[in-house]
Amino acid sequence: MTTHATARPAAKAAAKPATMAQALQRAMRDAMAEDPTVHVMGEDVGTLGGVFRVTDGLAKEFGEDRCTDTPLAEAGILGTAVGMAMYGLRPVVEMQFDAFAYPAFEQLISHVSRMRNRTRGAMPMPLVVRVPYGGGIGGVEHHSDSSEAYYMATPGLHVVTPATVEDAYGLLRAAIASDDPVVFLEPKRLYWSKSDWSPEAPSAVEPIGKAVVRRRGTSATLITYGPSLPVCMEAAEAATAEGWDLEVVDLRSLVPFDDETVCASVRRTGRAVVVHESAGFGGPGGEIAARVTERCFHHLEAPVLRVAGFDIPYPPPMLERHHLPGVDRVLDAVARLQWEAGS
Amino acid sequence: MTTHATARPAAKAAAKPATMAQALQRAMRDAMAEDPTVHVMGEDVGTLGGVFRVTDGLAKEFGEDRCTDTPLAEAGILGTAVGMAMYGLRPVVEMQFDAFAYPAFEQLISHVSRMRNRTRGAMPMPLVVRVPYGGGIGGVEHHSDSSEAYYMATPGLHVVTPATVEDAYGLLRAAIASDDPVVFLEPKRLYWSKSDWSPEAPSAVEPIGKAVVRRRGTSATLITYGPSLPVCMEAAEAATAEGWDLEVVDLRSLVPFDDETVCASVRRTGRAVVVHESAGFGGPGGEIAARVTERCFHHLEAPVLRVAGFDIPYPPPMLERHHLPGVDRVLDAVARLQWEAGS
Amino acid sequence: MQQRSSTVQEPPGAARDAYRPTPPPAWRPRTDPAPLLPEAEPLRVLGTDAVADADPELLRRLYRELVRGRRYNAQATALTKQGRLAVYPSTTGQEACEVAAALALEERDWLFPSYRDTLAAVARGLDPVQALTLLRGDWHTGYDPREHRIAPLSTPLATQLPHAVGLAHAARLKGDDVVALAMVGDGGTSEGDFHEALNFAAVWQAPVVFLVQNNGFAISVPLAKQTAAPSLAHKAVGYGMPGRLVDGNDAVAVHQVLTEAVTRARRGGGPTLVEAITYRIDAHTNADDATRYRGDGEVETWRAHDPVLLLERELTERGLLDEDGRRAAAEEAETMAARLRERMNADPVLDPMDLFAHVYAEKTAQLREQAAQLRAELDAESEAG
Amino acid sequence: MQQRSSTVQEPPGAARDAYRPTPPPAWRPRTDPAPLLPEAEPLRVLGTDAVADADPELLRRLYRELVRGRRYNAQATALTKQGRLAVYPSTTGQEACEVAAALALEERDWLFPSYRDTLAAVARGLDPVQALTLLRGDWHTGYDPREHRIAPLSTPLATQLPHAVGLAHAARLKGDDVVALAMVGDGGTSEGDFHEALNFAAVWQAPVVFLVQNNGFAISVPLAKQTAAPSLAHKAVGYGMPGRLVDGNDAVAVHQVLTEAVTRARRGGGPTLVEAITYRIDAHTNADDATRYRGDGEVETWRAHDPVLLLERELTERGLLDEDGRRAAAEEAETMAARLRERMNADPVLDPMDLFAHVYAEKTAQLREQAAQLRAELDAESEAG
Ligand SMILES: Cc1ncc(C[n+]2csc(CCOP(=O)(O)OP(=O)(O)O)c2C)c(N)n1
Ligand SMILES: Cc1ncc(C[n+]2csc(CCOP(=O)(O)OP(=O)(O)O)c2C)c(N)n1
Ligand SMILES: [Mg+2]
Ligand SMILES: [Mg+2]
Repeated sequence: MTTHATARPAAKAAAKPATMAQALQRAMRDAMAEDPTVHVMGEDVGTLGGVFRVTDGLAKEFGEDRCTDTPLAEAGILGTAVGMAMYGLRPVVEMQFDAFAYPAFEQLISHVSRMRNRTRGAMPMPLVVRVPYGGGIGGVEHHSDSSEAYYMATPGLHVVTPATVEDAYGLLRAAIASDDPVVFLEPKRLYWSKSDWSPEAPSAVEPIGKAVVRRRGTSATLITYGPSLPVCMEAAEAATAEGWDLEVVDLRSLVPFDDETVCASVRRTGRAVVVHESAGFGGPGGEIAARVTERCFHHLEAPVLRVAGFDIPYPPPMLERHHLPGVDRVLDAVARLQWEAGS
Repeated sequence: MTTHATARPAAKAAAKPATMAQALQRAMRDAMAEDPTVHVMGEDVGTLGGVFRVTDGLAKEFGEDRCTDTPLAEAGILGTAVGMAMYGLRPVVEMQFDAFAYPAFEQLISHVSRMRNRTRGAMPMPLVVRVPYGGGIGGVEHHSDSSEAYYMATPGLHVVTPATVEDAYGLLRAAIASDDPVVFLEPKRLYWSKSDWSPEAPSAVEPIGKAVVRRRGTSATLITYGPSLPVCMEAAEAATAEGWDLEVVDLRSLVPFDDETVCASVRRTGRAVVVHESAGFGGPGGEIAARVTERCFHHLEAPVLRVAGFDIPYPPPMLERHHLPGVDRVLDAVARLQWEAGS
Repeated sequence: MQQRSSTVQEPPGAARDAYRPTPPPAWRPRTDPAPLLPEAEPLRVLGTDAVADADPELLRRLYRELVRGRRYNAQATALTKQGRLAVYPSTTGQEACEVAAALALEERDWLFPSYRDTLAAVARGLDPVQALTLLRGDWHTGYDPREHRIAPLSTPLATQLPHAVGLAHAARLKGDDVVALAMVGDGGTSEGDFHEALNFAAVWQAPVVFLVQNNGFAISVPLAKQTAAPSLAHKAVGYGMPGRLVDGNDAVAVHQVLTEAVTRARRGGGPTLVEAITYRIDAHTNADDATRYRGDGEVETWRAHDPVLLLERELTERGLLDEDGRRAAAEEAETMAARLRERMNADPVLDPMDLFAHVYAEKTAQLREQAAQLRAELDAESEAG
Repeated sequence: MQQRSSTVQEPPGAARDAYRPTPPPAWRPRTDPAPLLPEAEPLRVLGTDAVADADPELLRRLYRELVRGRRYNAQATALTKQGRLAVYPSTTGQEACEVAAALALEERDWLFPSYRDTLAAVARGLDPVQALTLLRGDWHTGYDPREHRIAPLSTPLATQLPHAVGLAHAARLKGDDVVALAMVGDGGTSEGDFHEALNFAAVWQAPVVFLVQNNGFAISVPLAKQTAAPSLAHKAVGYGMPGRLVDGNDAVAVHQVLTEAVTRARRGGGPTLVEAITYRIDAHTNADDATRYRGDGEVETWRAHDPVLLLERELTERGLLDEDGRRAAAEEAETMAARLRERMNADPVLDPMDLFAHVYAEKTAQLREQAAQLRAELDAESEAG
């Protein structure tokens, strides 16, 4: 597993830099301490503390009834969590890897996302499904999927994904506090990314549904989220050499989508590239490009372009670098934004 | 269940007008007669002939081993079909309704779509998953989903959907003949649509991946498929009263996507509206609008608009008419195509 | 001990000559399987001496509920013909299971019905109109599940079983002595969710009872194509919970078995799987044509084993039911049917704007936009017409 | 017969006084459950008189394969430390199961391994480098499944079990006497796919054998949190197939039970579920820290029940194995390990353009575009140097 720098560099000489995994752990810990209805459950989340150690220590501190090693059955995990939520608990479910969430799709689509609507508000589903997602960690088959398109296409779910250590804490707290079901996508290659965020002074709870501008710029907007944020930040730095001053928007929440922040940026810059790891075809970028175009058509000097994973099953580790959108592909896309045509 | 006219009106006084359900049945029958490796399987497909009677008579004609009533377990149905395909059979699997395909998503995403790639071509997956989809039939919850976005976001699958009786036959034949897995989406409210297509002279096998222009026009292009084609044809007729001459493209295949036909049309007309029943957000329309815009930006007089289902779980029958995109919504979208601005 | 060239390292103390094979260290039978096995034949009470042990009040109550249930089925079926109900999956012939399930529960307990089990909800006291809301084409759930402790009717088969387990588990964690009873058909037992639910229930020792109504068919598919098991109740042993097999048309037997299972669950004894052997007399739903997959002879055989008839005869024989009692029950049922008919004749009024009201706790910006669009359309429509 | 006001219509011939309750008409036990139940204790052969009945050639072959298997596990683990293998889930301690599974099959039969079962594939004759291709970070499957009749290693647990059923069923329909053997862990039995696969197998009477290696853990989760069943083999009865319970560290016993099950399946007797009680001596994978969830004591207990040791002792005791035999086996294993080490030291050469080669039979227009993009990038890269 590789360590990446987060978007916000740990510049200040802070006491104890924390990783995203630690911030996530802390978010659950604080939520559990504050609210006895919060329960963590999943495969290996208890004694082991999760295969990524994100739930480390929770079973010890809160007992096995609050942080439970379940049988190995994803539909069963999510399905029982639905029942627990019906009784007033707030389950936080861990799916061990992206691709192992698929057996739970029936429960997610047919029940989690629809229960509130089905019961006309009588039975909300305040649960969180944590899914480590994305590639770049050299994982063998089924350990590196970017499955966000499935979640986005399911009305009734919120879909949230942090890209920084601070947001990992703030957004997970918000997800647990939410009365709606949240699919919380954790970019697994950023688990060991560090920042000066400190568990002693945890960041504020972030509202769900607000994108944030990570870098101000004037030439074009890079729209991205999760694992691709560091790539875009690096690309933006590199782009200055070519004379481009790129703005970078971190969506943080795919559902609800923050049209306001995104469109304000694109209207300012007049050009945009959407960057994500997920396959391009049918991926999040289509929705994003389409809605930005609908809303900002007359401000656009060029079509909104997409830089994404290829339309292929996730490749084996030895080939993944050819698949993952990197700085060069982002810059290539920026170069294709028809600079001759406009402003 | 209501009967709709197909896009191609049964104008000629043909001998025996056939329904889409009959054309689909005939496609399976002819494929089974020609190729002993073709097997039909699913819930109630044998003795009953399927809840929509699409497999009527197949068990009788070919025996229960060729058209098999399976236990009630969608993952098991698709999973055993995978094994059958590994041994050289060509299973044609029926999912009873769109929403009951979800328990099989694990098998579909992790195995069906990836087996060929996983084995570097050694083990293709020549199977068809037939899914009756869409609303408009007054079905109770879970009987009217438009789930095509999930399939589109899964590399390795072909996603095909007929809108006419002729295509129902021709495309299903092609799907069964394909060496790749095909998700075959059957617009269930068109099952009883009729045309002069005759089982005595079945239509030709249609190639997968080719869109077709159903109506020539010059003002704007309606891009659609499956259950929304009749809506678009009707809208195009109605639009003549407003002075718009609309072109209508029936995609027929969402994967592979026919960029050529679609973009040729949009370049000609300069304006486009994508119409589908599926929820808008994260639905097929985003991908379609984005790729058309990428390819035709300088030909566009207005942003590509989308007319889709709302971003909500499919509503109860008594409210579905408010959800389904109808002629008026299509015309409203056409009206918003910034006519004052351009040509 | 001679030196050997083995690649295996000898564990300390494992002296060569001391070698005596032993069973694998971790192995021990976790549960004695014998008590988990169901009865060899479906348990019956009617027609046996055990009836004498039953509370006469309970027997009369069961009878009245069965008669009411039968009438409810007939009325609901009639409503589909009149176009007042979109679809109705009848439980004619299965009333003993539906009624016993409802009566075995305390008020604080939860019922998790399948799509077919509106009668169980009605027998629990739910307003029939609310129970039928989904099937009428109105909103997906016609009642507040928390108020009635009845989960929404589950259309996707077996998917509500894990919910029942989770709810029962949550209640136990909270210290509430609440039991969940979950209903599923013979076909539904083939689904993966059935397996996962039963396994979680047994591992957690959750206070939940699973009632399988084996009515012989999953739509057109007969039991023999669904399973090769000795009985569905035998599945219990594979989860480490007791399986019970009962004549599903013997209301007293079903009630007894369910009550025992509920009591056991309430006392911390864990889950039970109950298989009730019954028969669906009507077609799968009003839209189904059952003649395509079964003969009239089979149906007639089962009519002779009708649950209402069985109980009625027994009670009459024992002098617990007379002409007056029968008439009173029939009249009570008629009143219910008349009220239902009448109320279902009124068209429900749905507000289209409710499409957006409960997707999330608060509408997203996108849903606000879409709601505004629909609002404008509706306004235009009402202006125009 | 008195006139009554019942709402129930009396069936013809159901004369009041002839009333004698009968069992529900449809009910009959479909299978006798007794023969489906597994043995009360895991079957052992080693250390019993039954060893004498075993073919000495088979015993020696098993021994050589166990030694080779042990060496293979050690070598693969070493390769992870040297960075030549991305990850390795070891079967140290489980070699008896892996080897017996391979040896129980005929060449025409199919093996469906889980992600852990590379050794079974190797024992079947697959080149170890091909078996380890996935785990090395190279392509997902290192061999042609049809050539070797070994399905791809299945990473998603239990999901390959229905494939085994489908393949076995297809073979039987074709008239080929092919058997499929599918492997899964104790954890994997909790998945819905396990349930659905076994049910389909039993209903179709497919020639398939399910081998559950109960090694006590699913990563960190012990069996007690996975199931409350008397044994995993008891699950068989719920599907109507026989369950067998065997000491998974007794290679002869596992081989015997699997051979019986395979023969039964081949003869049309249908599927069998075999539970082998064994233990994972190493951590889950090289990336796992087993001290977090289990004590050394437990591991040591199991070392005394080591499958290689058990067989070695027995054979030595019976004079079927001497110093030369042990040395020959060790040398054979060393040769395999040396070759493996050497070949794994060479970096595999992958063509990035293969990313697009096998997504579909023919590249779509979109994949052609994307391939061209990558081609251009690679050309630019190599020009740049
Ligand atoms: C997951 C799922 N698959 C398929 C269906 C379609 N379907 C509705 S009822 C039914 C048969 C159910 O049989 P059974 O479980 O025996 O219950 P019964 O109808 O006999 O009460 C089927 C296949 C469904 N509702 N859910
Ligand atoms: C569907 C699925 N869920 C989760 C995982 C992650 N995972 C890999 S191995 C493992 C434990 C498997 O335990 P068991 O089935 O007992 O097999 P063993 O590892 O002991 O051989 C888990 C949870 C997976 N591979 N597939
Ligand atoms: Mg049934
Ligand atoms: Mg295990």
